[in-house]
This record gives sequence, C-alpha cells and structure tokens, in this order.
Amino acid sequence: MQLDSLYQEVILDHYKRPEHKGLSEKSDVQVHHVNPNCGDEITLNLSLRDHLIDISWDGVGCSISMASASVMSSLLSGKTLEEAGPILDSFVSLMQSKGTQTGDEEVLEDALAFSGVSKYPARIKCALLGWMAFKDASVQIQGR
Amino acid sequence: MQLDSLYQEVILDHYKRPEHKGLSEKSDVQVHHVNPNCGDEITLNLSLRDHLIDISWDGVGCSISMASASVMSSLLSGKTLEEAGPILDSFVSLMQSKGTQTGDEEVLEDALAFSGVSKYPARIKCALLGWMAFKDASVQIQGR
Amino acid sequence: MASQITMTLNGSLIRKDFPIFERVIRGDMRLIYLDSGATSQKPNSVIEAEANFYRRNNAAVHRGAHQLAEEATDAYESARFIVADFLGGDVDEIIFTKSATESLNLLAYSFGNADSGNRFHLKAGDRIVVSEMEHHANLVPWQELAKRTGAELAWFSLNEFGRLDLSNIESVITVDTKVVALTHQSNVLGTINPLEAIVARAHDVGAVVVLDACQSVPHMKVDVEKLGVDFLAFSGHKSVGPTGVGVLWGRGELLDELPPFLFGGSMIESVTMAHSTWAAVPRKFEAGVPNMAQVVGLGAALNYLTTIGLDKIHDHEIALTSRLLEGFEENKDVQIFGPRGLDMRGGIVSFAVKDIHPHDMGQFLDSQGIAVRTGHHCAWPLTRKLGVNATTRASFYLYNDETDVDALIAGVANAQEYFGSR
Amino acid sequence: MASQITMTLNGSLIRKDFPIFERVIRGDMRLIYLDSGATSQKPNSVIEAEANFYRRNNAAVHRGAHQLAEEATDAYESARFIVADFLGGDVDEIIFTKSATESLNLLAYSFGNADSGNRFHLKAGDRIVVSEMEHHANLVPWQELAKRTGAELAWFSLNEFGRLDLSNIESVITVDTKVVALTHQSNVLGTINPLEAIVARAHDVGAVVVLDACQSVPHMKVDVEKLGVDFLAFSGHKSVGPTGVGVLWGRGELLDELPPFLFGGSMIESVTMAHSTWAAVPRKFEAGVPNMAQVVGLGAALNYLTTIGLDKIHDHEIALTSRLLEGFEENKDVQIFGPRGLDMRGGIVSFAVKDIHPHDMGQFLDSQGIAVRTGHHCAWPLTRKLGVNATTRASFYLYNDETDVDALIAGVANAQEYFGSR
Ligand SMILES: Cc1ncc(COP(=O)(O)O)c(C=O)c1O
Ligand SMILES: Cc1ncc(COP(=O)(O)O)c(C=O)c1O
Repeated sequence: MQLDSLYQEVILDHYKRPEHKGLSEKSDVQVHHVNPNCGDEITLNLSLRDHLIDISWDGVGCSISMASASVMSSLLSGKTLEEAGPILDSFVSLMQSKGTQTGDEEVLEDALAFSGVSKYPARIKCALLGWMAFKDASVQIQGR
Repeated sequence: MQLDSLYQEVILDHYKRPEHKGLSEKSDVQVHHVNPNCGDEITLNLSLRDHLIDISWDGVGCSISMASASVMSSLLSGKTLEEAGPILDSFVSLMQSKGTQTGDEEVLEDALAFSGVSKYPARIKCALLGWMAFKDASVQIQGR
Repeated sequence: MASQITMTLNGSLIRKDFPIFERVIRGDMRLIYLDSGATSQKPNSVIEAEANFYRRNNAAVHRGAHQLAEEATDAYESARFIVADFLGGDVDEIIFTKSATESLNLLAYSFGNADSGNRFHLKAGDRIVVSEMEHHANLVPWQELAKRTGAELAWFSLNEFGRLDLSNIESVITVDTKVVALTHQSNVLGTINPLEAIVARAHDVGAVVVLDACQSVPHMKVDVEKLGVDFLAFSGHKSVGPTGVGVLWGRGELLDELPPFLFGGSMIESVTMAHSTWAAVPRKFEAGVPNMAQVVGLGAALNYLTTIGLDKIHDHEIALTSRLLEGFEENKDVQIFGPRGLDMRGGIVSFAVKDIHPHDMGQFLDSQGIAVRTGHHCAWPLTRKLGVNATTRASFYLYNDETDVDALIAGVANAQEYFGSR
Repeated sequence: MASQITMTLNGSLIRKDFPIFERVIRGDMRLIYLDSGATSQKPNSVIEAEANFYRRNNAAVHRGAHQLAEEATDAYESARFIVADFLGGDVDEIIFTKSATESLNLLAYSFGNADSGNRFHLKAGDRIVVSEMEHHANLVPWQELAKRTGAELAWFSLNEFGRLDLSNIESVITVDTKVVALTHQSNVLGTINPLEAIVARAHDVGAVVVLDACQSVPHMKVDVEKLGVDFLAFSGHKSVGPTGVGVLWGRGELLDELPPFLFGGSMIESVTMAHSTWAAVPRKFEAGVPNMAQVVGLGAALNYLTTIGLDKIHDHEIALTSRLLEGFEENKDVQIFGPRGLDMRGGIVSFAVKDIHPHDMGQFLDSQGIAVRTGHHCAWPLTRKLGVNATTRASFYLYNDETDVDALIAGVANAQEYFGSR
C-alpha cells in the first residue's frame, strides 16, 4: 500500500510510545508552536546541561507531528547545539525534497522514517512542527 | 448603414442647432446632472408660468445627449406638468425597450427619432440625461 | 445499513455534468468528493460560461462605446438578475464581491466608515453580537470592527446538542446592539440556526442582522424576504460556481445609506483632486473592472442549481446524512459532533474516531480516493468548545450518492484496522 | 503614412492564439480591438488553464488532507513563483487580490489600520502625495485615507506636455510625507513617469512609494528591484490574464510590519472569541478561499507574455503608436493629448476630433469594427485639466498590427465625413 511509505512502523511506534514526552518542571527556555492550519500544538522545554541538550515536550497532534517530535527529541538529546544544527538542516532539507532525496542515515537515524512525508506536501508542516519548535528554542537559548 | 438608425437626421439637426439652449437668468428650480461614465453634463432651469413649463438648459456632451435635451425642451415647453408626465414616461419606456417598441408618434413627436438608441444600451443614459434632469426639477418644483 | 430514506437525486448521473469525476485519485481510485463544504466542484456549463465569456464577449463592462462592451455589460448585468431571482431580492440589492469573506469584510469596513449621524455608526457602548459557531470570516472582521470603534463584541453560546443557546437572547442582544452577525448553517456541525426570534429581537432593538449563508444558499432554498434578515453573504465557489466571486445582498434602503468600501473606478459620481462623491447602489460597492467572467459563471451555476431544484438538493443531502449517521451509529468508536437528528441541519457531519487523529484519518481516506477535510475548519473557537483540536468533516452535495456514503463508512473502519493493527 | 519603424511582432499571427478574434462585429466587420487599456483579450492557454483547474485539480488550497487539495495548492503556489519571477520580487512578497483596485485599497486600509508605533501609522500633519494623472483607483483610496486619519493630500501637477511637473519635488514631497502613490504609466496619455528622483526624495524623507503599474507591467519589462519602489499593484485582466485577479507586491520587511486588511480564514495564526493573531506574509493578506482558478490563469498569462518577450511587446506597441501619431499628424482636425514623442511613453493615444464628441466618435468607429474607449477613463481630474469632458482613447497590445492602426486613421476620417456631411 502506497500509504505505508508515509506511515512507517518507526513512526507509528513513536506515536504510540512517544519519547521525552511530558514537560520537565524547569527549563532554560520554553516555546509553544502551533500549526494554524490544523490546530496541532507543541510545547517544548529546552535546557543545556554542560552544553548538552535536554529536551522535554508535550503536545496534541497527528501521528506524524507527534512521532516527529519524539524522534527529534531522542535524536538531539545529549548532543551539543553545534552537533544538532546539521541534523536539523538535514531533516528540513529532506522534508522539502519532494521525494527526490533519500536522506543520510548516518545523520538522521530514525528520522529517516519520515522521508515518505516529503511526497505529501500537506504533511510536511506536521513533520516539522517539533523541529521548528526546537530551532526556535535553540535560537533563544543562544541569545541568553 | 446600420448606424443611421441611431444618428437620425432629426438628432443631428438638434445637435447642431439646439433649442432652448442657454440658461435663463432666473428660474424657479435649477438642477445639474452628470453622467459619471462619460462626463456629460447638463444644467437645467425650470420655471412655471401660469402652470406652463418653461425650460432652458446648457451642457456639454455627445450628439445623443445634447439633441435629446433639445428635443425634450421644445416638446415639453408650454405644456403643464400633468401633460409632461406621460410624455416623459413614454420616452423612458421607449428607451428601455431594447428595440422592441416603436413609440407613439402622437405623444413623442420628434423624440421618436431616438427609438434607435434603445438598441445601443451604452447610449440610453445619454438620451435620458436631459429627461432625468427635467424629472428631477419637476419633482423639486412640485415640492415647493 | 440501508437507509429508509430514498435518494431524490441520481448522484452518479449528475456527476457526468462535472468533468472532475472523470479523473482518478492516488493511482487508480475513484474520486469520492466529500469536501464540498470547503469548495464545490463545477459542472461543464459553468466552466464553459466562463470560458465563452473570454472567447466571445470579453470587454470592460459599463465603459467602452463598442459592441463587445455592450455584450459584456449585458452578460454581467444578466447575472445580477439571476442572483436576485435566486435569493428573492431586488436586482439593485445584489453586490458582486470576490468571496463571502470580502462580502462580510465589506460590511464591517463600511460600518466603520459611517460617520456619526449615519445609522451604521458604531461607538463605545454599542454592541456587536455573533455566535460561538462562526467561521473566522464572520468573527474576525467583527472583532476588528469592535476594536476600531470601541464597540463591545458579545456572542451566543452553544449548547450540548450543537445548537445555539437562545435562552438568554435578551441579555445577549441588548438594547445597545447595532449588529447581529450569524451563520445560517454551521460549516462544522451542520446545524441550521432558527432565525425568527433572533431577527425579531434584533429589529426590536434597532440592530441589523447579517447572515453568513455560505453553507445554506448552495444547499437549500433561501429567500431573503422570508428570512427577514438585512444582509446576506455567500460564495460562488461553494455553489458549483467559479472561484473568485461572492455575493452580498442587502436591503435597498440600507445599502443606500451604507458608506462605500473599496474606492476607485465605476463607483464614483464625480471626482476632483480633493473630493469624490458616490454612484448609486449597486455600483457604489463595485469599484474597478469587476470579476466579469466569474460573475457570468456564477449566473450559470445558479441556473444549474435551479434546474436541479434546491429543495431536491437539500432532501438528497439529508438522505445521505441520514445514511451516514446510521452507519456511524454501528461503530462505537466514532463520535459525532453536532445534531444527531435530521431536523434543522444540513449535509455536513463532523466526527472523531478513537485513537486516530483527524489528520491521519483524512490521509488514510485519501488513499482510498475519499476527500474529506480535517482540522478546525476555520472555526477554531467552536472546535475548542467541542473539546478537541480538530475534527474530520464529510460534507455532501448533489453529486454524491449512497456509494460515497458507504465508502466513507467502510473507509473509517479500514482506517481503524490500519492504524490499530500496525 | 508608412512608418519607418518595423514591427517586432506579427500581430495577425498572435491573434490566432486569441479566440475572440474569430468573431465579427456589427454584422460582418473584423474585430479591431484598440481597448486593451481597459481590459486585454485572453489567449487559449489562459482560458484553458483556468478551465483545466476546474476540470482536474479543483479543491480548497492549504486546507484539505487529500490529493486534489495538494494539487490545487501546488498549482496556486506555483503561480506565485511565476509572478515573483516576472516582477523580480521574492515569492513571499507576492499577494493575490481580486484586482489592482483591491491591491491599492488594501494598502490604504492597512495603513489606516496601523496603530501609533507602527511605521505606517498616519495622523494629522502627515502627508500623502499623488499626482494629477492618477486613475481613480490610485486617487480616491488616498483621499479617503487622508480623511480618516487627518493626513493631508498633496499632488504633483501636469505640465503642458502631459508630463509630471517635478520642478517643485521638494515642496510636494515634504519631510512630513509618509506615502507617495503614483502611476507608472498614465492610462490616458500614455506617459511613463520617471521614478528615480521621486523614489530618492521619498526615501530621503522616510516615505514609501506605491506604484500603480496597471498600464506598465503588462506592456514592458518591470523589475521592482531596479525601480526601487516599495509597493506595486497590477491587474491580471489587463495582462492577458483572467478577470478577478490582481497582484500586490511589497518589500518583505514592509509587508511583515503592515497590518492585515481582510479578515477571515487562512490569514490567522490563532483565533479565540475575543482576539486573533495573524499568519505570516503572504497568507496574512489572503483571507478566505482564494480566487484559485484565476491565479492559475494569471500564471499562464505571464508565461505567455514572457514567451513572447516583454521588450518585444513594448517595441511593437511603440511602432504602432508611432504610425498612429504620424497618421494623425496629417489630419489637422485631430488633437493629440499627451506626449508626441516616443520617449518614455507607452502604446496609448488619447485624442479629440473637431466638432465630434468622443462618444459619437466611439460609436462610429464601433460601426466599423473598431473598439476604442471614450470618456474620462476613470481619471476625471486629468481629463478636466486637459480642458475637455472626455477623450477618445486607442490603446495597443501585442495582437494589434499596422492594419489596425490604418483602420483607425481611416475610421476617424470616415467619421468626420459622416458627421460633417449629414
Ligand atoms: C492606471 C490604472 N490604475 C488602476 C486601474 C484599476 O484597475 P482594475 O480596474 O483592474 O482594478 C486601471 C484600470 O482600470 C488603470 O488603468
Ligand atoms: C460558514 C462559512 N462562512 C464563511 C466562509 C468563507 O467563505 P470564502 O472562503 O469563500 O470567502 C466559509 C467557507 O470557507 C464558510 O463555510
């Protein structure tokens, strides 16, 4: 079924058992992002501990947006901001590729499961919701 | 030539030698009407002398609008408002007939020459400019 | 699952008038279009009316001194008669806009342009009343008008049955109320609002009633005289008409007093460098070279609907709705938002399915050729009130039939299996 | 009468792309269309692009979770790229409206919506500058904005050659000036306005420059970066595109700060009953289901013009204008309004013929199949300044050729005979 390229098992797993979900009590930065088209929402807490990323988040949304937030947080947690930057860029570029890129598994790991999303333009914003929240938060944290 | 049905000789005669043109010094009522589409203008003085209509007018505009004002003023001058009413109605109805009415010569006399105008919808407003000015003025004069 | 109600229209025959149904979806699926609440499909007669205007009669209306201009003007003004007949209004009461959104904004801005002394003038202490079930297009313009003028925005609430709570009508529509702006049919719930008491109360306190008829005019017989409202807006594209055209109807004497909105060519009486005066209604509200081909296409669209019959269309949609509601009743994980009965409702059904987000549901249905809409449907306050972030919405029109309904019922069950078993 | 300039385009070949030229006028006359300044004719590729959108991809953009919605969105957003390329702007700087009239009103209302603190806020003491040669669409919205805000309206005058008098530029564009709104090319005289000094002075005093490019964008290469203006408006229907679509281009950072105009669906970020926030540009300015098919048609139109070549179109029109001016020079009863030279002018010629009112001239020409426009051309202050109530205007486009020019010259002579001898 064509749809399986979108709903890969990794995605549905993360949707059912999201990682880093549930907001930490404290954080250096908190951001709230909304997809105005569909109403999906995410709140993301970002802290740096010894320069290493600590993410927790909460939200409501479709499998793609929630799974993507989960994958993103487990992928980036424990990395430095310098390390996270290229991963973020690589994911955004994969999403905007309209199915022409396959993505680098070395860099993206589980996030590679979202490669099918780029063929469904209406879902790209879903997949990016958590990542854009992280990007926003990381800009804010650097501005401190 | 099809155009001859529009530009009947009566019309071009009145255009070249308009009647009642040149505003009287005094009048009971003065009105100013404009066709906002083309900029044609007419100023019309109306007075009643022993209940009889006295019209003078001035204006700038195309042959149809100026000739129609001329024909109107010579047709209605010297009549009572009661007599003018049906003539006005008859002319308006002829104009709006889209070429389906021929008009009553008894009532309309020279104004019958405008029957061709009704087939040129963009020109109906031209032909009506003077008549509508008269109508406006006669309503005002009765309101006194 | 078979409904007791028989269909009044033959959807599959009607689909032959609409060329889009010749195409396939996601490879090889038949198009099952259940998103007419967002925009309707177009019959050939509409597409051709628009194209033929360009091919034969295209010229600027009301302006040129040539035959094409005459013909274009005639085509454009004939559409005004068609719309007037369709709504039961006077021909000079029909204003062409680009959309219902523009029609409603026109009113809000024109009210805002009214000087003190004009009956539409608004000031602090005045009140504008809307409802919790409004589309953003009939909410946000009034929020902004309220901010600009200092007037207060108040609203009717929704009860648990997806109906307006009118129990407090006198305290919502106070004596200070100047405008009551209400949707005729909810684009989320399908609810048709009863207008009689609201119109009576509004007129008692001297307020005008603005009806957002986007979801009613295309689907049922609407007569402005019978409804008693003062202004009404709808969109061509939801009425099997072209995109880029909407209608504002208003009572003649009100439109006469209402200040204009857009300024420019054709809406003026005279212009000097410092000052301008306005043409008579409806020209006063139609600045510039208008959306001529779209207006002509809208005329063809309303003629098409009239030929089919608005009452038949409504009955047909209700039969489809009934079949869907029955089908969903057998699925315990489906939750319906809005009225369960068939009284005072239209052919729109919003629902949620346990553990499947609407966006995923929509995507799955799409893979089966079924087009639905998901999200807040531009009625975010209502969606929030329903306690969800989004719903899935199926909306019917004359070209749908039982097979479409059955496909949706089956599609939802398949989605449950797909997302449940993986 | 033969012009020295050779035609760069083959008008009669180009006419084959435009189905309207297959028809006849007043019985059996060939259509000689010299009214493109009012609205242009449409090539098959545009008519088909619009029709095919309805036939294949019609759905509400940015909304549905289904294939048609994806395709519709793609078609709509692709047109935005085409327009951006055409103008040399950024894709997010392109806003689709219903017409240039709406684009200009959008600016005037959005400026009016700006609170103090916002750079577009206007108040008593501020100045808005226009010119005496503006179309009503670029005059009346600013008159009304001035009235609403207390700002003062000032204007550049016209000199005897039909050019702007820029000798007093510093006293017209004072340090209090916030907006300079100017036409790029006069729709009556054909004059193309030099922008460099005006833009420089406006920016010196912190004002924004709004360019009404209705008569330039369809006819010559216009590059917003090179012109240095801040906002630019044009209409699709004058650019071989559909009716019902216009464009507003604005500098990204200015659009970001500019408050929205129409309120409703798709232009919001979040909505509660009491308060709303706005989406990012360009969505912020595109409320409701947009004029999708018309936007797609506009994309096809600009592609068509690009294929022909804008420089070629301009050269072609100038060659036709030259031929007409030469022809009229031999007729001592013809008076030309506007520049006699070919420098900094476009393919529009307004004229008067002794003792024949323009309306009668237009009517006579129509009887010969020649479509011109007569009247004040929605530029009444300019017409008055010329000392007349109306003019006759011929306006050229890519599908015209020498035979059209010669027919007009002969037609005017025939009219003189017709009205003189009867
Ligand atoms: C110079 C100029 N500005 C503005 C307009 C208004 O354009 P539209 O009527 O398409 O909105 C026109 C044409 O009518 C024009 O020629
Ligand atoms: C109830 C209601 N009101 C207003 C609108 C706005 O209509 P449009 O987007 O065509 O302007 C819609 C549809 O989007 C609607 O369903």
